[in-house]
Amino acid sequence: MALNNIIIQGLLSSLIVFFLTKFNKKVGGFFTIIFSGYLFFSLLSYQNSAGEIFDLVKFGEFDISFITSNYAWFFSMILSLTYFLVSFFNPYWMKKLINPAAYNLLFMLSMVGTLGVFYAKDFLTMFIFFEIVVWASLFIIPMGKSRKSPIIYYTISSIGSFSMLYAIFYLYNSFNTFDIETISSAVISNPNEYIFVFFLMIMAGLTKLGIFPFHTWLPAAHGSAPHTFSPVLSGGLVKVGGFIALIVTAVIPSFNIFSDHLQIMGVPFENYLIMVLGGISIVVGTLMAIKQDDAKKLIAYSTVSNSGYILIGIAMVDQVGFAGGLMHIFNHAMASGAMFLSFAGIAYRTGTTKMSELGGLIKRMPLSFAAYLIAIISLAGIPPMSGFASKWLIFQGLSSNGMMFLAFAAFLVVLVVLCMFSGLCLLHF
Amino acid sequence: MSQYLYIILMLVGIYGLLSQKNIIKMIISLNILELGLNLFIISTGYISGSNAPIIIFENDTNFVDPLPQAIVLTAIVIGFGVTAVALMLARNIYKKNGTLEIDEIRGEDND
Amino acid sequence: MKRIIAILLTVAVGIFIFTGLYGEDSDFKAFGEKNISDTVANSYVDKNVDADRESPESGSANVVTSIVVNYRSLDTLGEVTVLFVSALGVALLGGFLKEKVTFSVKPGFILKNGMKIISGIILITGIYIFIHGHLSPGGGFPGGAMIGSSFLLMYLSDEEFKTKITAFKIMEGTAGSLILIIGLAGLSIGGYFLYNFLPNGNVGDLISAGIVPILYVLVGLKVGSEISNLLGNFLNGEVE
Amino acid sequence: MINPILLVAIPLLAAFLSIMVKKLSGVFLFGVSLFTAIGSFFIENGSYVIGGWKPPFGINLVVDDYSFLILIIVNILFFLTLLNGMWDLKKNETVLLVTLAGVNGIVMTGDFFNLFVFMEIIAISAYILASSTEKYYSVFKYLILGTVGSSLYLFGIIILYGTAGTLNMADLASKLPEISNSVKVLAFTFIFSGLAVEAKILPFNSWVRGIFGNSNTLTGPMFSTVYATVSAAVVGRVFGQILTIDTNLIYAFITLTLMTFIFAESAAMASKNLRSILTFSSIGQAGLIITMFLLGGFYAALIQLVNNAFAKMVMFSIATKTYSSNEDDDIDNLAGIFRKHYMMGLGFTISALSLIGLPLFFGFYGKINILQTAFATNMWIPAFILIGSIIEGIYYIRLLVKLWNPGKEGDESSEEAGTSYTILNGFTVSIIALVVGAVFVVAGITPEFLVENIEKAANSLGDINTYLSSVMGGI
Repeated sequence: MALNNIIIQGLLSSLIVFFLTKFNKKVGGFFTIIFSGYLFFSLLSYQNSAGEIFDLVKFGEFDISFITSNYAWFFSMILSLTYFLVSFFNPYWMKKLINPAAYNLLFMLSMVGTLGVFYAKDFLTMFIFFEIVVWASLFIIPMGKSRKSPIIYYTISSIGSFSMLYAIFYLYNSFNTFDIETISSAVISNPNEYIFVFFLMIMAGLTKLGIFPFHTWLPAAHGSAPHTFSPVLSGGLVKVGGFIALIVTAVIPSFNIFSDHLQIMGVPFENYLIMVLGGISIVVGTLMAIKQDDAKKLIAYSTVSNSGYILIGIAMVDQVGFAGGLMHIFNHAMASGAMFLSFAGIAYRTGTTKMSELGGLIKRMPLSFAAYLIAIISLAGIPPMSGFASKWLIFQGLSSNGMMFLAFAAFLVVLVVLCMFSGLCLLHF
Repeated sequence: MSQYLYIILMLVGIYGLLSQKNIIKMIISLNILELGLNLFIISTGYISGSNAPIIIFENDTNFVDPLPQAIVLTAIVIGFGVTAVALMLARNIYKKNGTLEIDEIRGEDND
Repeated sequence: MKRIIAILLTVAVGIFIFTGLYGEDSDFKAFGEKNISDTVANSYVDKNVDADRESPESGSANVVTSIVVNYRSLDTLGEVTVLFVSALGVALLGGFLKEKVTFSVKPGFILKNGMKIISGIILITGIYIFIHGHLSPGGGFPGGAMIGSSFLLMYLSDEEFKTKITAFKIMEGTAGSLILIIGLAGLSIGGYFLYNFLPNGNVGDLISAGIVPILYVLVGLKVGSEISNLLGNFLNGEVE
Repeated sequence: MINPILLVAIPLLAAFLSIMVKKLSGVFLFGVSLFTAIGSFFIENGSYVIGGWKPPFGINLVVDDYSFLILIIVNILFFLTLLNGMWDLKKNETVLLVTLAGVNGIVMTGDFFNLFVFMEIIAISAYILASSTEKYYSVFKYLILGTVGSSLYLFGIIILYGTAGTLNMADLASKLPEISNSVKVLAFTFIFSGLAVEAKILPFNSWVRGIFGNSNTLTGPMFSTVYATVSAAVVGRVFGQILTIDTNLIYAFITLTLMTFIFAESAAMASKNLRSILTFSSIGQAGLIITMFLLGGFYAALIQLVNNAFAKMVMFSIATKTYSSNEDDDIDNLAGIFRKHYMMGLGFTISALSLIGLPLFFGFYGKINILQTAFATNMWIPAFILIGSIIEGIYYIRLLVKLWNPGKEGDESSEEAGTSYTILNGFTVSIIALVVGAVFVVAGITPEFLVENIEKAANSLGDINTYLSSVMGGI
């Protein structure tokens, strides 16, 4: 199935599902499952195809086109898997929502939007689909508990996306193209101009990932979003930020562009600065998570700390750490998705996600508690789980470059997560 | 010469608008501004040593520039129309707020 | 405090104007030294704007009237609309007041009887002025203002005097529509809106200059009825 | 192929006739407005002369691609405004006919003084329309500022006449190089300040809050779309094409317009009721459009002009309709009103998102071009524009989230927690909202069909010599 037909079908299906849910709620819910499944399996075929170009539509004098690549395939796999698994919750959750038709429409739009971001050939297409993801997810959050959190979410993410827009047009003004390949080759020639663009572009990644200075929206938005959309928000949409960070640091070879700049422990100072931010957000995320009473806010803060891990992995230029970072993206997507979904189940039955009111749950809902337990262990990085593998790789990368401070910060956090986990268990017995 | 006077007249009108508090005084200073402007327009058309543009003898065409006079004719009547509407507004303001001092008129922006 | 800012601002604007206009490198024509040949008005005066028109192009002795009604006739149309809208506005705004205006000073004997004599004379001179608009100075607007002032005298002299307002409305409406109908006739006959399709005759006598006198009479009637209607609305305060 | 002068003459004739037959004036109004809306499609480009006198001596109406586009937009907007404001006509039919004539005249006129006369016609009829909401002091402030503005404008063109000896736009454009610099700076500043009052630029827009803020279903859409489009189009014509100004004067004007954009957006952030938010947003958008015209980015300016006009048409008609049915437009009391009026809510949301410039909507295409033009001049202007549009995005999203989701801050948004208000007789408004919403979405994805005649208009505004040859060489 050609990529652009998939995107077009996605956009049309979001309209279809809107009218379908208007007609009958259950049928709309099932349609989302079917379509996200179809999307997941049709994307499987793009595993090793790289460089195939599909153009969607001519937008004025620019054209919107896609290009397949293996890192884009990897990210789109994670995203469509998360959407597919989460959409199983949709049919049961329809009657609880105030506006199910709009929910399904925006759900599908954000799914298609993320695909557009990953497979974008030029920065303009990436920005268009990035903004579609932003405003699609924006109108779902107020269907949950709070009316203020979508505004904080939009403010911070628009600061990020508009600085990216500024950078894109700055590049367009100097290189007269939006295309990522030509820009990455053209930028090598004048590195110090690229510093300015690098920091502006990575801003979009940082705001979406919820890194330290921009993390305030994450607990507010994930905590108060409708229960079935929080897993998509924290599992999926945070990874879009990761993807942009990847584009800026790895696809456009930031290491050899900044190779002659000031080196701190063998890493250019720009990347090091990003890693320090990642480290801080790990510590901040975990410390804030401890004192949370609402479970969803607790998981949201753990997302902040884990996206800190991801950022360190991606920004690190060492081969091992980079692999660890990418793997952690997958682990975190699955783990936080599982945690949020288990709490969605709990909220479906009991109506509340406050841990203080959930004492002794293990007897009544053993299965969801088991899933929650496994997810916690994997996130904490305990040996048998995959979380351990990715964290260990990141530690290898960090320690091999001699960045002991960051390694220590990451290790400290593992201890804190352990005691968080023990606190949770006490509650449940 | 007299053109300086007309510009000063306009400046008096502008000063009046900026400083006056009473609505009627503001309308008067608006008229002073327009008076100064109209006189200035006429003065741009003046050519020393020529007379009014009415053709009495066929060949004598040593006239003043007639175009500013045509423009002033229109500008005066526009000033008249605006002042008529302004005075009617002032009357309605007085009827509604009981005062013509703009400080005492309580703010009515989308109350 | 507000006054000081106002003074400063006015002085600043004044200096800005004076240096701009009368500075050394400004070529704004000084008062009186301008010669007419380098302005557009030169061909208005010599009446040779359009070669293929027959000899006395605009035919009217008063060059200003030829500009106002013939060369730049859209300005006058706009002008008449401005007055029409402000008269209408005063009528609409007047609706807010609902009560009749009473004079604090009752009209005295001299005013009452003097009015009977003078207002007739003012009316006649007003009509004379806008009929001879294309010959003597003045024209539609000054003539109309005079008619208005004669009616003002009538209003001031006694309070019960109230002309039938609709009379002015109908005169105003017909005069305005006639102006436009003549304009559209010019469009159909000569191909241009407000085209002077009547013969010009020779400069100086009463029946000359094509549609110019007709238009100016209609303008005078319209302006006269509008101003008196306007004053009527000011005094009586209720909408017709 | 009708003669464009009919677009001015027919409404005037209808106005003069309608004061005699009061009962028929409503029929006159809708008939003539429909005539001009359809007639404006059938005008041919060219320079049409009044009274048969060649341009530098007589007055001419210029219809090139630019004024052709503006005419179509303005007449369609006028007809839509009449449809929305039917209930609030309040005996203003004749004044509206005169406004229609003035609006058509000011777009087409090729003479500076004629532009002043038409500007005055529009201004006076605006004072009368605005006073139908009986907020006389705000109308008085508008009148004072409007008259001062037009007097300064007249002073500017008289200075130019004093030096160049002509009032015709084309003639003056060709004579501009000979005029000395100090006179040019003086005249252009006064002309710009004269036009800035109606175009709502910073030092002269203190009247906008009072007039737009208290507008009813007729004056709200009328001022925010028809008047806004016309005033921006006039600035585009005068400062975009005819009076080419040197760079340091442009930068002076641009600081004014950009400050207008930023201050207006931040003021909108702070305001709490629906109409004043839209008021400040209109001022901000006007500042942005005028900046684009001054920078020479006509294509971006025109797209933003069209986008702003139709988006404001939908938003202001809904806002004033809610005010007229509930006498209160405070956002907190209106929370969740779109749950009751789904179609209106949809149209409002799409217009708001398109105004912010989010993808999948027409506004995004405008924003791309705005950034391209801004980057061509220098690095700071795009930064200001982006900051302004972030602020604009924030208060629009806050507005939309509150109007869609009833319910207090803490608890789930549920059905019955909504507002008690409803919007009465909003059928035409929801139809217009849906049509405009559909156009925005379709144009957002493939903007070709809407944009290529905007492109022709921008090009015709760009090159002055076709304008000169069509006017000077004209009949």
